[in-house]
Amino acid sequence: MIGIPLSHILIFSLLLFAIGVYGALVRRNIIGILISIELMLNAANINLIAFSKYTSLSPATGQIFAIFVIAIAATAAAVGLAIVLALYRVRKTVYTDEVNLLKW
Amino acid sequence: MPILEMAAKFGTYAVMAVILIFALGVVTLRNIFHCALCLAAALIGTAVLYVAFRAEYLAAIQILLYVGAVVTLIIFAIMLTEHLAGKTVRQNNSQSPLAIAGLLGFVALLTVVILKTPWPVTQTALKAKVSVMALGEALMGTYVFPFEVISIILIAALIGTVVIAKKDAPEERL
Amino acid sequence: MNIFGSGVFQGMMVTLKNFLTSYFRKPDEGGIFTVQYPEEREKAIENFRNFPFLVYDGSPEQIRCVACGICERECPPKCIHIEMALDVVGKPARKPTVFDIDYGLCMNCGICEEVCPFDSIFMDHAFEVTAPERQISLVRPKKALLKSNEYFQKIRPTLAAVIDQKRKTAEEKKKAAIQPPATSESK
Amino acid sequence: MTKILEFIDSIFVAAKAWILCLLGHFLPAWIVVLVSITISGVVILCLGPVIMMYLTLLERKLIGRIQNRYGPNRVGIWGLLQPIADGIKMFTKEDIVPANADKVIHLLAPIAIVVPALMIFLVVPFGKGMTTVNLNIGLLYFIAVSSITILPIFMGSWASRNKYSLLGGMRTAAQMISYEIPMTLAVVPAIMMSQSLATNAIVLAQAGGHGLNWFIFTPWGIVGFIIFFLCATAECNRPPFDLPEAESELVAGFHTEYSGMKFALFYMAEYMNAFTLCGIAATLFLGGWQGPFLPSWLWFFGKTFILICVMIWFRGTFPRFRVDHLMAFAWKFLLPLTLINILLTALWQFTSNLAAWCGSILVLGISLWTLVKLNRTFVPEKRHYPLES
Amino acid sequence: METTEVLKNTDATQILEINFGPQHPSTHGVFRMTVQLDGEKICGLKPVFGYLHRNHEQIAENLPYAAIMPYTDRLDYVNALANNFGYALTIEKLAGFEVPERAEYIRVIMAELARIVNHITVIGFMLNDLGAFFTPLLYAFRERERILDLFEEITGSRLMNNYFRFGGVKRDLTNENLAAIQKIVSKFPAFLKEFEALLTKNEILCMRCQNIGILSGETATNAGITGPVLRASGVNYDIRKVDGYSIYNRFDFKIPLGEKGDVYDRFYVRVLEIRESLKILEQALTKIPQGEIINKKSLPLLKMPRNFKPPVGEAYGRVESPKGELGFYVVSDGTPQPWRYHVRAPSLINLTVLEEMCLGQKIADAIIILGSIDIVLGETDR
Repeated sequence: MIGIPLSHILIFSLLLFAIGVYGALVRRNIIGILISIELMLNAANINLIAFSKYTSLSPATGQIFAIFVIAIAATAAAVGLAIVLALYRVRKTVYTDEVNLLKW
Repeated sequence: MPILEMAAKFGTYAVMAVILIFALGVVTLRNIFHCALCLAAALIGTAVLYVAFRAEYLAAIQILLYVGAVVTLIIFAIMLTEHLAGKTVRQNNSQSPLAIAGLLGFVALLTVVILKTPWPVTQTALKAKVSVMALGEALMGTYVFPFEVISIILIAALIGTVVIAKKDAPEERL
Repeated sequence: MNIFGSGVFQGMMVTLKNFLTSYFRKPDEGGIFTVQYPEEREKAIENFRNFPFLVYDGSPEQIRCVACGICERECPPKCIHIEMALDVVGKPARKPTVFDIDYGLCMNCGICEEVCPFDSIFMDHAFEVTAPERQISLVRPKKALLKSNEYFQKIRPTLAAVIDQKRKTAEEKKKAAIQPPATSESK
Repeated sequence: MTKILEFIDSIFVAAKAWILCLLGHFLPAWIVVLVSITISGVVILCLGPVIMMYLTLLERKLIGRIQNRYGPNRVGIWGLLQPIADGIKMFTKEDIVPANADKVIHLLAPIAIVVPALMIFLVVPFGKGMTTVNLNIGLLYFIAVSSITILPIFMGSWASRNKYSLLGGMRTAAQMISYEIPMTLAVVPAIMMSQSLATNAIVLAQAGGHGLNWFIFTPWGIVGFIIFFLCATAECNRPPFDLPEAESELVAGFHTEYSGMKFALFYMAEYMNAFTLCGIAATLFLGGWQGPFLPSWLWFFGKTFILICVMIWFRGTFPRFRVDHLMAFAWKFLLPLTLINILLTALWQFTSNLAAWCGSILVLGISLWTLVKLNRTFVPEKRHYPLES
Repeated sequence: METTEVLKNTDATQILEINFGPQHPSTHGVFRMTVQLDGEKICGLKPVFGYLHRNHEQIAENLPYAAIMPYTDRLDYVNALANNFGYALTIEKLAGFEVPERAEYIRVIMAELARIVNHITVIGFMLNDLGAFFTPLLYAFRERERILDLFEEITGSRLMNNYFRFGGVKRDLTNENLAAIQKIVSKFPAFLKEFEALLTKNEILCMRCQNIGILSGETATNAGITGPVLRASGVNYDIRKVDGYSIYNRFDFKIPLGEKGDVYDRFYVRVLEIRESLKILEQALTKIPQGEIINKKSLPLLKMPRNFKPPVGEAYGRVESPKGELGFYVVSDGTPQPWRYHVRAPSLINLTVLEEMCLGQKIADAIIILGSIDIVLGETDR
């Protein structure tokens, strides 16, 4: 690990984040969007660990924030998927552009 | 054993590349089930990366929570909503060229910023190894308040999910 | 009141008992009762009936069957076929030339053994009847069905004894019937 | 005498060290490191399948004896070559892939299920100094890896496009998730008492008192062991929790559409899971490789062997749970019991042994009584059958 | 009902239609159920059978009366003696033969032994469906083998007995046979105790079987259900008591009734019925008189079955087979072959309520409910 400069890791997590954003913007399937959001949160996590490893004096803080981020991601996924299920039960579709009626 | 260090360095770069490929897979594949599996692979890849960062505890947590629970949840959702036949439908909406252009600009800007700023890298931190004991003390010591808040959020999400996903009782159906 | 896990625990004790007794007990008190078939065989049960066979006394020519056709008529699945033999003059000789049973059709119900007035057809013990291929027909010609009376006594001791006894008394009665007219003539 | 025992005890560790120093003479240092990693890797790779093969034979023999019949005894004396015969049969069997199945994932599922099963072997402490990789988060690694097995089962059931396997896949996932939580919580007391996650440290914490310091001889140890063992049987889909491949209902659950070598891989993963889970149960509660004078690895394999025989005994005796009973049993019965178990460990830690024993029996009695009262469905109803003329 | 129609009354995300096809490990024989599932819950079930139809009644109409007896073995192949008993009773009612005392006792003994064989087999297979990996089944088969060896000694074949004749039985019970029956009857309670210890109070079994597939007495009587399934719903109807055919009214035995009519009751009523049959066997073994075993008038029929021409008319004889009321309806027009021959199969009629019991239950229960009704496809499809 010693050989890798910090900037390489940051660029890597930036790319990962960009792919996540692209997925969220372009996907028609709601579950596809949720998956991309997971990817973005994951990229943020890598950044946290990299900074805690390379810069901060007490490396534990980075890891604890990463744990909190994972917990939040889990709750977001759970609630998001519950909404998707409820939507599917009523409208039988999972595609964002088909859910355009404000009332049903 | 300089060779082993060099091998480790290349190993890490290889893992990063693999993660990026799987991430691309997540975004572009047609069949949503394949996307979920690519996500799982990408997450396991980041767990391997954490091991390379000397954060084994977090790697285990990542596998346990992310791959074990979140991806399974996503797959459950896919199974419940996807018709067994799985008809091939256009997966991407029309804004993809616009999105790609915007993102490329965003990435270019940030890479310049990353390369320019002098990050305060301290040599001591590289050697330091975080033991699980230290993590436990920090979690229970300085960060006990966010720890409690997180548990409240988790319970709230739990109840919320159950209420939304529960089949409405017949009479108050819309 | 029995505690929550007691039923489950009892069940496990039963299987444990059977596991242990299978090592020590004799076959019918909970020991192992499997018979290693090709090497060891079950004790043959006398009254067991499988495919029918024809009985002859002495040599295959003295076949008991007189080709009367009762069993052919009474057989439920109609699997017996008999043709009467004609002697040199052309008169029906009381012997079958063709007597074949289609083992594929026969359901070994034992009715032919019951209705046969001449004690010539009985149910066999041989159950390992196989054919090399599916297509060849399972019709057994007369020569395959013929078995000696000694074989019949070997597989069915009690029944054979009764039948032989009956035939011997019938013989004496017939001989006695022939004798008296002869003695009456000689007087 | 003790010297010979010491020698036998560390025979494997000494053998590896000897090979390494032999190679060390004419190979550069870094290659020796690689060789040592490959040696332990190869040992696991061949240990896993061999254990699986002879577990299948052991199972068929034991179940045969429970049912008063011999197990397989035609291939080799006492059927010892039967696993090899099964292996050859599995190789030669035709590998059918259903027509509209998802080819890639259909192939990937069996591979993805064997990998975690093998990865758990890293953490199992076979003997003194014989844990393959002495991770300081050993147990957490074990729980994390055993939680991955849900994914390949999903892949297997979804890719074979068959209604039975889909139902089997959904049932397995629900069962695995709901039994993972009581299992993790049942492990918590053992970790607290040995103050470390590393499996080796847990075993060392149970040393001394010639065998009386094992965790199972404490109130919370017994409860923890029973819960852990039940969750272990549920985790590797063995009866009475073998719902996913319930022959009578779902034909063969998620591996209905697999044949030949792929089916063998599913089969191998199940048995290796059973072995490692029994190994971990022995490590956590039965004092791993602690034992008076026999070599340490013999103790470990002996204890795991006994636990596996108990699992096989379960298979021969119990009917199968239904899906909702399975879930209710995990969430409403085992989970509260594990939380109470953590209470018992606190009692054990801060009061004298005797007080802890009485206190815990009291607490256990009350909690069991209330739990049984709450879960009315588990208690069999009393029925009377009138005999009329 | 069609899937769309089912979809309306349940707000299920997707109705899954599954075929528990003729080729399935736990439908006792060739039987198909098309099941509509909402997740695990059953919202539609249609039994489909006929895969084992062998044209039994048409064959019987082209055969002389005595030649039909071996075919009746093939109806309910688990216990052939009950079928023989029914057919023999019907023809005796048609032709007016009396059956000598000793033959009546032999008939009752053989029928009760067949009932025990059937009940243990049913319990064994039902637990096999529950998932107990063949252990109770093999314990049951160990006892069943002993009785089947006895059948082989007496009737000539283990399953296809063909033992009853009009006006009596084909072969007499020798003293060794009686001693063997006595040995079996005396050793059976020990096996039953062990079997019950393994199963009756087993929590998992009770959880899986209690309050599942409840059949109320009233719907059972409306649907014409008979046998242990009806008695488990609490209705006291046993043909041995109602008709008192043959010499059953000389023995005192009780009829066990169930309380709720669920799968557990059907299982336990059969265990109690085995106990009652053992009681009958003990009484019959002590009171069996000497004498011939076939009616003088029908003796020549043994030799020349072809010219047996019963008087013109019809007869319906019924017997309490272990599955329910097994009836034979024979119309004769004076010729040696019956003009019309019909069998009332209890398995077929007990199957009509399968859907009503399974609605709302899970799939795993559908299999056990089917197992608890105890159908044999040979009898259902004829």
